[in-house]
Order: sequence, then C-alpha cells, then structure tokens
Amino acid sequence: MQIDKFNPLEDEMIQVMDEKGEIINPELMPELTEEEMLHLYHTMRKARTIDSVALSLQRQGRMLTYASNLGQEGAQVGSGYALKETDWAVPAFRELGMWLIKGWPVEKILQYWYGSEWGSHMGKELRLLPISVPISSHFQHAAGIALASKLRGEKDVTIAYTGDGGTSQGDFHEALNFAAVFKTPNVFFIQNNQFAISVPRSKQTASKNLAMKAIAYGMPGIHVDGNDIFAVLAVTRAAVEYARENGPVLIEAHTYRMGAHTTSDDPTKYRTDSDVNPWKAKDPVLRLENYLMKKGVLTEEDIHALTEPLEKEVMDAYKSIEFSSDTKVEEIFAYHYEEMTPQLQDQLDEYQAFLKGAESDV
Amino acid sequence: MQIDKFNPLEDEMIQVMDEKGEIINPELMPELTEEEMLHLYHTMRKARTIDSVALSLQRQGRMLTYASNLGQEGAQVGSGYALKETDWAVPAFRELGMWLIKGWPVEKILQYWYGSEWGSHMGKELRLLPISVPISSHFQHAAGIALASKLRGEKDVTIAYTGDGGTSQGDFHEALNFAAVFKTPNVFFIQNNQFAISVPRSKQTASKNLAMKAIAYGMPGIHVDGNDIFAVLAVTRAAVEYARENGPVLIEAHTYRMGAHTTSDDPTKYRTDSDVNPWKAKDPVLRLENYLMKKGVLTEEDIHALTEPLEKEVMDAYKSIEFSSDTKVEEIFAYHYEEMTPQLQDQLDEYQAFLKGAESDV
Amino acid sequence: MSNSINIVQAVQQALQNEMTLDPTVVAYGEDVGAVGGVFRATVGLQKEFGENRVFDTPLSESAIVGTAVGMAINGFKPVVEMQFMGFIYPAVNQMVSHVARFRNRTRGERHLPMVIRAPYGGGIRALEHHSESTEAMFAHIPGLKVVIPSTPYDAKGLLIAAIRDPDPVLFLEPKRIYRAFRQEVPEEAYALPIGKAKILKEGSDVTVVTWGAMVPDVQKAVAGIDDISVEIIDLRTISPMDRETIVESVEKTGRILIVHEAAKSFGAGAEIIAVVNEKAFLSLEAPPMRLTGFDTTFPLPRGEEHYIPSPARIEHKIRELAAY
Amino acid sequence: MSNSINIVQAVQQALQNEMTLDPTVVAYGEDVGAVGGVFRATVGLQKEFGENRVFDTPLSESAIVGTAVGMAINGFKPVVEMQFMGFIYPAVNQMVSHVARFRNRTRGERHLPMVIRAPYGGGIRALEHHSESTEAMFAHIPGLKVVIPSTPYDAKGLLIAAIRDPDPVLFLEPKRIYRAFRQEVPEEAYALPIGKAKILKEGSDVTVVTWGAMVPDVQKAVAGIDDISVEIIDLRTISPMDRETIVESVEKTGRILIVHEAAKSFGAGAEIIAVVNEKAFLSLEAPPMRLTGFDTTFPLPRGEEHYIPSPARIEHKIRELAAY
Ligand SMILES: Cc1ncc(C[n+]2csc(CCOP(=O)(O)OP(=O)(O)O)c2C)c(N)n1
Ligand SMILES: Cc1ncc(C[n+]2csc(CCOP(=O)(O)OP(=O)(O)O)c2C)c(N)n1
Ligand SMILES: [Mg+2]
Ligand SMILES: [Mg+2]
Repeated sequence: MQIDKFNPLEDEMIQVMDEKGEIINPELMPELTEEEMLHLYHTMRKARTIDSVALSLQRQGRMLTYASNLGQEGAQVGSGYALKETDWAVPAFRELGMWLIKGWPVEKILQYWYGSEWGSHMGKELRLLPISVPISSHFQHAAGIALASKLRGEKDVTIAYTGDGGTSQGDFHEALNFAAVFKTPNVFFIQNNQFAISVPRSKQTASKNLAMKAIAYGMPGIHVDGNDIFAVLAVTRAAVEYARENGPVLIEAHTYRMGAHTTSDDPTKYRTDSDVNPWKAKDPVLRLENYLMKKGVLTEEDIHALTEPLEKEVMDAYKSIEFSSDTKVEEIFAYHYEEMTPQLQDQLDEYQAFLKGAESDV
Repeated sequence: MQIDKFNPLEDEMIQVMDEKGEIINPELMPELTEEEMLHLYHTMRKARTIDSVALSLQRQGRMLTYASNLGQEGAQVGSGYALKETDWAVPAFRELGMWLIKGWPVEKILQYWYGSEWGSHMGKELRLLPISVPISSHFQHAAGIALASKLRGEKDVTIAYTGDGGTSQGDFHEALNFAAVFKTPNVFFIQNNQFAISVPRSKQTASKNLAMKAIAYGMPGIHVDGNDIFAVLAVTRAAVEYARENGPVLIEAHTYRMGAHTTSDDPTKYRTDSDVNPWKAKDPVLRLENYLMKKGVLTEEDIHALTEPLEKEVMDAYKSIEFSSDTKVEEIFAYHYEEMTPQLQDQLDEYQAFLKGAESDV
Repeated sequence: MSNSINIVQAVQQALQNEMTLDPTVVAYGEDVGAVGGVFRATVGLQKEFGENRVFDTPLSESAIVGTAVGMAINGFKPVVEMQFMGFIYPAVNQMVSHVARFRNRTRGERHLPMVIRAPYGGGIRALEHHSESTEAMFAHIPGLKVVIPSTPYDAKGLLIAAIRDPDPVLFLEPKRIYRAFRQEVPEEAYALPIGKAKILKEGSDVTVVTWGAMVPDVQKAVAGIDDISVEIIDLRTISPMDRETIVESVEKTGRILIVHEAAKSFGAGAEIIAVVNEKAFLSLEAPPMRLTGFDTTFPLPRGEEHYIPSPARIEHKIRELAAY
Repeated sequence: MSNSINIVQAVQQALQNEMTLDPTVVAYGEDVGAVGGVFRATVGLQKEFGENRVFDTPLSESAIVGTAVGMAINGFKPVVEMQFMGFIYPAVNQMVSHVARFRNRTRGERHLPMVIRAPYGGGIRALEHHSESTEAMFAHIPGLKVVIPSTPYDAKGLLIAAIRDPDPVLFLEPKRIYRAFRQEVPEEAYALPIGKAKILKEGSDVTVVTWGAMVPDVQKAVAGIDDISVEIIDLRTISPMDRETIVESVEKTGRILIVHEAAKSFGAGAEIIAVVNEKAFLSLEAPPMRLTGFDTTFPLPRGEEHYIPSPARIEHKIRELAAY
C-alpha cells in the first residue's frame, strides 16, 4: 500500500474484511501466518476479558474508575501489531489491545486502574509510555521521542494514540506540525470512536473526516475501518514503514465506543440503542472470528474454550495486586526528584511522627 | 467570486493586478470608485509614512520597539477595506493599514508604540481590539466575538489576523475548529510575510501553502497575492460576505516583510539582499500607483505632493502624545477591577507616601 | 421560598436563576449541554434555555476560555466550565495573558464579565489530574479573582455574585463535598460579596483559616475539641483576600493555623502568614502554622488518604499550636 | 583559564561547555538556531554543533516543552528556550501535567533531564508580556525546580548544574541585567549546587533576601547605608528553597526583608515569610516585610519605572524595618 497515494479528501475508508469476515480487498490483506492470526484473535479476546472483568470488579467496588474498550479492540490490536519491538508507543488511555501487544503486564494494567502508580512502572524496555490523561498532550512527547530517534540516526517509529475529541486540542495541532517540519518517524493514530464523553463527532469538528486534517501539516492521512483488524494492521504497517523513512503519517480508525465513556458515565443520556445497535454487527472480534472459522483455523469449541482460562488469567492477575497495592507513605514522597528535597523530608517526617503518635494513642 | 469553489490544494494564488499595475484578472476586479481607490492609496501611503516616521523616531531614541509594516500595506489596507463599520477586527500586532481603515487614531497608534496603555483606549465603537502580543491567542477572541454576534442574530463579521508563524500555535487550531463547528461569521486572515522573526516559512510548517489548512476545519481556504490590493480586497470581500451567511473562511495573503521583525531585530543575520530584492518589484504601493497613473487619476506630482502633509500629520500626532504620555501612578492601579481591591489601595498608598517622602527629602 | 439542596445543585440553581434574569448569561464547556456536565452542575439548563445559551464545545480548554473573552467583549456574560481543575492548564495562557488583563490593557474601555468554573480538589478516588488544588497559582495573577465556596448557600450566592461581577472570576468548586450535605437555600437569586471571609465559629484561643472542601474537616476536628476555643474562618475568596477578618481574629487569638489541601510551599497559606505578619505581628503569641497537602503530586487513590489533612491531623495541629 | 563575561554570555558558555562534554545535550526553541536567540544566548552554537543539536522550531511553546519531554525520555538532555517568560503560558500544561510528574508517575522508572530557559523580568522598556516574573506559580508545582541566577558566575554554574540534573529545571534569566556587568568566570565547565542560597554580604541587623535582577539594586541600596548592618542573601534557587541559610540569618538579625520584582500577593516572598515563622519565630524582632512589584500587570514602558522597587525604595524599607 502506498500510504501517500491515499486521498483523505475523498472520504473513502480502507477495508480488507467485510462484516461477515469475507476478504473484500485481498490485495491489501496483510501477510500473517495462521499462528499470528490466532495470536491477534487471542489478544483481542484477552482485551475483552480484561474489560469485562474490570467492569464487574468495578461494580463490586473492587476497582475504581475504568474506561471500557469494548468495540475498539480491532483498532488497538491491529495497530499495535504493526510495530517492531524497538518502536515506541505513546497511548492516551483507551488502548488496552495495543498495551497487551506491546507487553504491559496485565497485572500492571489492572494495578493502574486500581489506583496505584506502580501500575505505570511497567518496564522501561517496553518502549511504552504510561497513560496520559490530559487529552492529546502526549502527542508532543511522541513527536519528541521520534525526533530523538531520528537525530541518533535510528529507525524506530513512535506511534501515538488519541481520540476524535483529542483532535480539537492545540497540542494535537502543534505536535503534528512539529513532526511534519522535522519529518520525524511518527504515526499519529486517531481512534475515532464517535464520542468524546457525550459530545458526538459531528460537534467536535466540521471536517468531513479526521484523516484529512493531515493536509494541514503536509503529511499523508489515511482513513481506515477501525473494526477491521486486517485493514488496521495493513494501513498501520504501511504507515509505520512510510514513517520510518519519510516522516509522519496520520491515521483515522473509524470505530465505535460500545460501552460507557468510563464507569462514571451514563451513555443513555446522550445516545439510544438504535444508535448503538448497527455497530454490533461490525464487532471486530466477531469479524475475525468469522474469518478464522471460515478459514478452518478456529472452531466454536476453541472459541468457548478460551473463555475460562482468559478469565482465570485476568482474575489471577487482579488478585496478585488487589491487596498489595496500597501506597506506602514514603512512596508518596520518594519519586519527585532523584534526591528528596529537605521540604519533602520534613513533611514526610512530620506526617510519620503523627502516624506514630496516633498509633500509640490507641 | 465563489469563495468555497477555490481549491487551496492546487497552490494557485489569486491575483487581479500584476506587478506593473495591469489588471490581469478583470472579472475579479472589485467594484471601486476612483475616489475609493485614491482613499486606499492614501491610506497605504499614510501607513508607510507612520512606519518611516516611527522608525526614525526610534533611531533618535524618541520611540520604543516598533514593528515595521513595510511591504504589507496591500494586505492590510485591502482586507480592512472589505469590512463594514459594524464588523469587528481582531489584530495581531502588524496590521497598521487595517488599523487606519478601521479608525484607530494615528496618535493613539503612536501612543501604543510609545509605551502607554492609553493608546489602546481607542474608542469602543471602532469594534477593533487592541494589539495582542501572545501569538494567535486572539484568534480565540475573534471566534467568541463572532459567536456572540451570531447568537444575537446579528450579521456582523469578525476578521482576525495572524502571521505565518501564528499558524503553528495551538490557539490557531482551536479557534478555527471552534469557529467551524459553530459556523461563526469569522474571516481568519494570515499575513504570510515569509518569516517569524528569523524562522522562514519553510521551517514553520510542511504544508505547501497555509490556505490549505482550512481543509482540516471543513472551511473554505483561499490563497491570495497579498501585495495586490485589488486581489486582497476582492477575496476578503467575498470571504466576508460568505462568512456573514455561512461560517468561517481562512485567507492566506502572500506577502513579504521588507523590514526587520521589529526595531530590536537585525534581519541581515538570516537573509540576504538577494532574498529581499525580488520583492521590491512587487511593492504593493508602487503597484497601485502604477495602476492609478495609467488610469490617469494620479500624477507623479500628486504622489510627491502627498509626502509632506502626511509626514506633518504623523509628526503632529506624535508630538501630541510625546510629552503627555507618562503614566500617572494611580493609573497603574486603577484599571484592574471595577473597584480597586484593598490590597491595591494599600500598595498605592504606600508607594505614594514614599514618593512624597522622597520629594520632601530633596 | 427556600429549598434544601447540596453544593452542586446550588451551582445549578445559581446558573438557572441568573440565566432567567439575564438573557446575556450563557453557559458552555465540555459535556455541559446534553448531559448537563460530568458532575451534573448544568443539568436541565440546555432543555430550559436552549442550545444557544447552553452548549457543548469541542475538547479545547483554551478555546473555551478564549472564546469567552470574545463573548464577554461582545455583550455576553459567559460562564464556562473546565471539566476538572486539572484540565485548566491549557487555558492558562488565555487566563494570564488576556482574561486578567483586558480592563487594564484598554484603560477601562473594555472589561470582561465572565466566570470560569472548575471543580477542584481530591479525595474522590479519581485518576491522575482529577484532584488538583492550585488556587495559589491563579491568585498570584493580578486581575483575576479566585472564589471557593464551601456550602450550598455560599456556592449559590457567590456564583451569582461572580456572574454579576463586571470582572472575571475563577470559581472553584469543592467537588469532594459537592453532594456531602444539604442546606436550606433561597430559591430566588441572591448575591454574596466577593472578597469577604466568613467567621463560622467564634473562638478566642486559636484562629483556623480554611476554605472549600477542608471546611467540614476543620469543623469536624474542632467539634472534638472542648478545651481550646477555636475560631474558624472560611476564607471563601482567595483573591482578593479578606485580610481584615483574618487580622482581627488573630489580634484576638494570637494564634493562627491555615489548613488547605493544596501543596504547602508557595501555597495560599504562605500569603496568609505574610499578611498576618505585616498586619498583626505584635499580636502573635505563637508561630503561624500551616497544615496542608504535601509538596507532592496528588497520589493515586491507593495513597490519597494520606494527602488531605484529616480531622485527626487538624486536631493534632490545633493542639500543637495552642500548646505553643 | 577564566574570561570576563556578562550573564548572557555565561548562559551561552554554559551551553557551549556542556554541549562539548555531553553529546546528548541539545538546544532548541524559537530563533535559537540561525540567529542565536533574540538575546543571543545561543549565538554561535548552531555553527559549532550543527543543526541536529541546535535548531529553530515552529512558533509553539507547548510543542517546544512537550517534545523536550519526549527527547528526554529517549536519551537526550534538551535545553529549550522560551523566548520570554511571558510566552511560557502556552507550555504550562506540559510543565504542570507532565514535566513535573514523569518521575513520580512511573515510580522512578522514567525521569526527565531537561531544562526550560526563559528570560524573565521587566525594566527593559518592552511591549506587554515581555516583563513577567511569575516564578511563584512554578515554584508551587511539586516536581519542578526553579532557579534564578544573578551573576555571570552563578548563571554559568547553575545552568550547567541544571543541565546535569536528572530532573527538570526551570531556569529563569534576569534579562534586565543580561549585559549589565562582567565578571571573571572560568572558561571550563563547573557546576554550582541547586538549592543553595548565597550570602553576598554578611550583616547583623537586617536580612535582605532577594534574587535575580533585584540583586544589584539591593546591593546599590545597601551600599548607601552605613548605619545599619545588612546581610544580603541571593536566593538563587526559588524551589527547593534553601531555608537553612535564610533561617540562620534571621536567627542572627531578627529582621528580614524580601525584595522581589514579581507581584506581591501570593509571591515567593510570602513563602519565605512563612518559613521564617515556622523555623525562626522566636528570633523575630520585627515583622518580616516585603518590598515587591505591585499586584498589577507590569506597566508599559511609560509607567514601568514605578513598578520595580528602586534602590531608594529598598533603602527606605530597610530603614523602616531596622527602626521597627
Ligand atoms: C485536557 C483535558 N480536558 C478534559 C479531559 C476530560 N476528558 C477525559 S476523556 C474526554 C473525552 C475524550 O474523547 P476522545 O478524545 O474522543 O477519546 P475517547 O474517550 O472517546 O476514547 C474528556 C473530555 C481531559 N482528560 N483532558
Ligand atoms: C506565544 C508567543 N511566543 C513568542 C512570541 C515572540 N514573538 C513575537 S512576534 C514573533 C514571530 C511572529 O511571526 P508571524 O506570526 O509570522 O508574524 P510576523 O512577525 O511575521 O508578522 C515571535 C516569535 C510571542 N509574541 N508570543
Ligand atoms: Mg472518542
Ligand atoms: Mg510572519
């Protein structure tokens, strides 16, 4: 695929596999062994399992705010799989499938959402940044990481994720402009899931699609069916290879947030079942399932057989952090500077003295 | 001219009059009486006079930092003249020709550059905002003013100016996006004078032109020869009328900053005479002069006859503020809130007591 | 007529009242329209006043504040919402460079009747950036007023005052106690003076100055103290600060403790201590003290219990001060 | 070997030294490349080290700081320039939300060796937004260090220390005295400790704490005072503040005046007063005093002479304090 020949103005969308799992665009079908396909499928299922376990734990009061990924696994796993191990990934906060591919340990992911900074102590060598909450601010980091790679003459690509809402932020603009000027090896990946909390895509921006925003920066832009994992993988692979040699690319993956924004959100306030239902047929997991079943590498039985071990794996991961994640007092102070300042030391000492006193009062 | 039929992707540039003052695109020639043309010419000359007087005063130490407009009078006067009296204008800091059209009194303009806040007390009814120094931050104000007009059902348009450098700021992006979503009556006018201080346009952004950035917002964008006052007027008139009914438009006026960035800048550090010279032939004032002379409404004599009265007018304006612009102590405190806070009152009192004491010490 | 409402309802009611009385008042921000805000502070307003007066914006805080500047210049009184105080920072340039400056820049020719609302503070077991208390950063900016209510009654009266104020007000809402308790509040519009602190409890031994979500914690702490007579001042306006009320109290008690949730160093507590030194030095019988958040990032939920001074710590500190 | 250089040359030399010693040091920002910065603080560096190590960026401060975060994560030590402190505000979100937090967010796994340089302060007859001193806003942010030198020697040694610091430093340069005087400074690289104030002059009656461009003004004022023994402390690091040096001095003098250019309320002077109260209350013989900029926007040039405390006002205030 020649990424810079795509015309984002035409508002077409790249697809490889239709909703029934038929390959409709074989020339774009990414090269994948059966094993790899099963790995992708497995990862999507794992993401979905984490999602549902986390949501149910949250309902039980055993988990804090959680942002569901339901329906976006294709965009996440597909794009993540296009990366080499030495490539960097800079997420927003809704990229579970990519995190799994990139290697963020499940227990660490859960520990993050469970409310501990240790969740983001994930292994530097993963070349994965922690979650960035302030929308699109991390796009600047991605541009900087890529510039660093380029200045050292290395060929690593940095992919960064944001949402449809994220395209409205000034940082989105500045990062893309900066990257294009310096021709940094970046892929900027928009998961257009049609909502920014309650604000629909149509009220977020007046451009016909989000991929065409690339034109403002003189970089290629490409629009892909985000629920079609093969299309996402094909497009992201092409983009990554383009970026490695030439400079940044913008991808818009067309998808849908099937669940609430987070566990604090009630989507019935701003959308109806009839908005959501058509998207059920486009489910990225079902689609790959259909394809693999037709291909004969996956059976109904296999599908069901996965459920329990995945749930167990995730629950085990959760249990490994559930009662061991309370923050120690010193930890609150210890990581602000290489050496604690005298101010911090004083404050820590005073607080610990208070705690000791309170204890001995009992 | 149908503003939304222009294709900014094609990198063409709208021209009406060539460098010799010939009308090469008569169907776009704006309707103007001879009187109006002479008014435009006169205003450009006045702008140029203010510029040269201010620069020479600055060299004499009688004026502070000053930002020259030399070479950009066509873009400034032409765009300003497209506005109705009730339209709003939101400048950056290099829009002298527009200010004159909009009615900012010359002595007030000079008073601003002379270093007094009173220069920005210019008459609310002008619907002209004061200079905004933080690059492109005022684009947000322009979007808000226009939204206010629209919400009241009024048809006033708000034009906002920035430079080529200004297109890199996050605020540029957010304002355009916001305006396009709400279809506010805005014209966003970029004076692309090829430099942001020392940084050339080519290092500012990788897009082929700046007008095409409009595509990212779903608004029309148009690229015009900024040194061709007729083209600028025609395009801006069309844009203003489009904006009045439909929503925002982006204009890029291609021009050149003939002088230094400001009096603190030394452009020989980053460009050569051979960069600058070709632009001398494109001078917007000469171009209109040639046209008017050919048309027989302006003679060499008229041209020279203007010099002295303009210089006198500007110098008189300057003299009217030169020795009367020192800030009174109370003024520093009086305009932060409708009522001075007790803190401010205390600080003022203490300072005035000090001043009195110091005086009586003498 | 009065109604029994909590703080977030008081905010909503203030908006509802003022929008009814003044057609130039508009409210906007992220998710404030259709769903009525993530905390429901604008709930029902879009339905009542229409999409021209209550609307959602693109996700861009600088645009929200920056367009409010333009709206205010052109005849409206915008009340904009920052979804959390942790997301106000993209708008800081607009606030410092323009919101705070238009009146002075134009020597009074233009002024900005606008309000920036933001829920602030921690203790709600939220993700990073959802627990900020950086009122001191904004209080330092000449031309900005910073208001923080602690009760439904004050929230309503101060927000109405902020909306009516011809100058910009940063209105920080204590989200930890948004729904903590109800209070009888007039249904009609009323305004309370900005810049006036409130003595919640008179006392003669120790003055405690606090604000926002810390107020109930201080009250709880003091409720457990029989042997020391504590005066509690709810500052209500951070800037311009009501120095008089504080100074008069310290002249009486000779002892002052400031309790705030924000980080200690360079926080608003420091300014209060400076003021007390300047205006009531000779009355001081003990060093003014601060009990505040640590000089650290607000911890994620598994550590957050340590950050905000608890009633027990407040009591302990009051005793330390009284014993000095 | 030493050379006689002014502050802006010291900044340039610090960069030159460190870029020579450490290939991961890069410098960028608006106009820092070809022309060497609007104040020429990076002059000659692009020529010497090439466009890969010294370069101009698009006009976007948030990108300059935000990409520096990425560069620091990926092996570089970026030293970025904000053209004026008045233009730092678009980058505040990056500074507060990320620069200050990466180490803590990742429990030490990632840290950011980066420096943000910005000329600060007024008195150069400049346009609006070119005269800002808002060090207190940044000092309040946990995770940021804020350094302000006042001499060529300190500027060089502290900037080198900032570059070598594994954590982010906001390095504010006193532009009013960029070229005010020269000092003999070693040509080689050397580092001075961040977080340490310097006693410029010992004295026993009054302590004056100041920093940056106010230092020479304080020195001038004190030079005219024979009858009071003034100790002058140059704070040098605003955060983390060297409380020890201040407290020891006040224990000796019993009197302290803080002189800064920033607005008074919620400024760094307040924190110093709070610290002195907390640590040296019983030594205080007079109320700690502040002489600072007004709580106003920095006036345009025709009024700016009034804003910055003059040596005459400083002397007057020292006398007031001594006479208390
Ligand atoms: C700067 C900033 N403003 C507001 C928020 C609150 N917020 C969190 S997620 C979100 C919506 C994001 O929408 P989008 O970018 O489309 O991502 P999605 O949630 O759909 O994945 C908002 C407004 C934030 N995190 N950061
Ligand atoms: C936010 C911000 N950053 C930096 C500056 C300093 N500065 C003033 S003008 C200028 C260049 C502006 O370039 P451009 O937008 O092309 O306008 P021009 O000067 O060419 O008219 C810069 C960097 C500023 N005023 N505001
Ligand atoms: Mg979305
Ligand atoms: Mg320019």
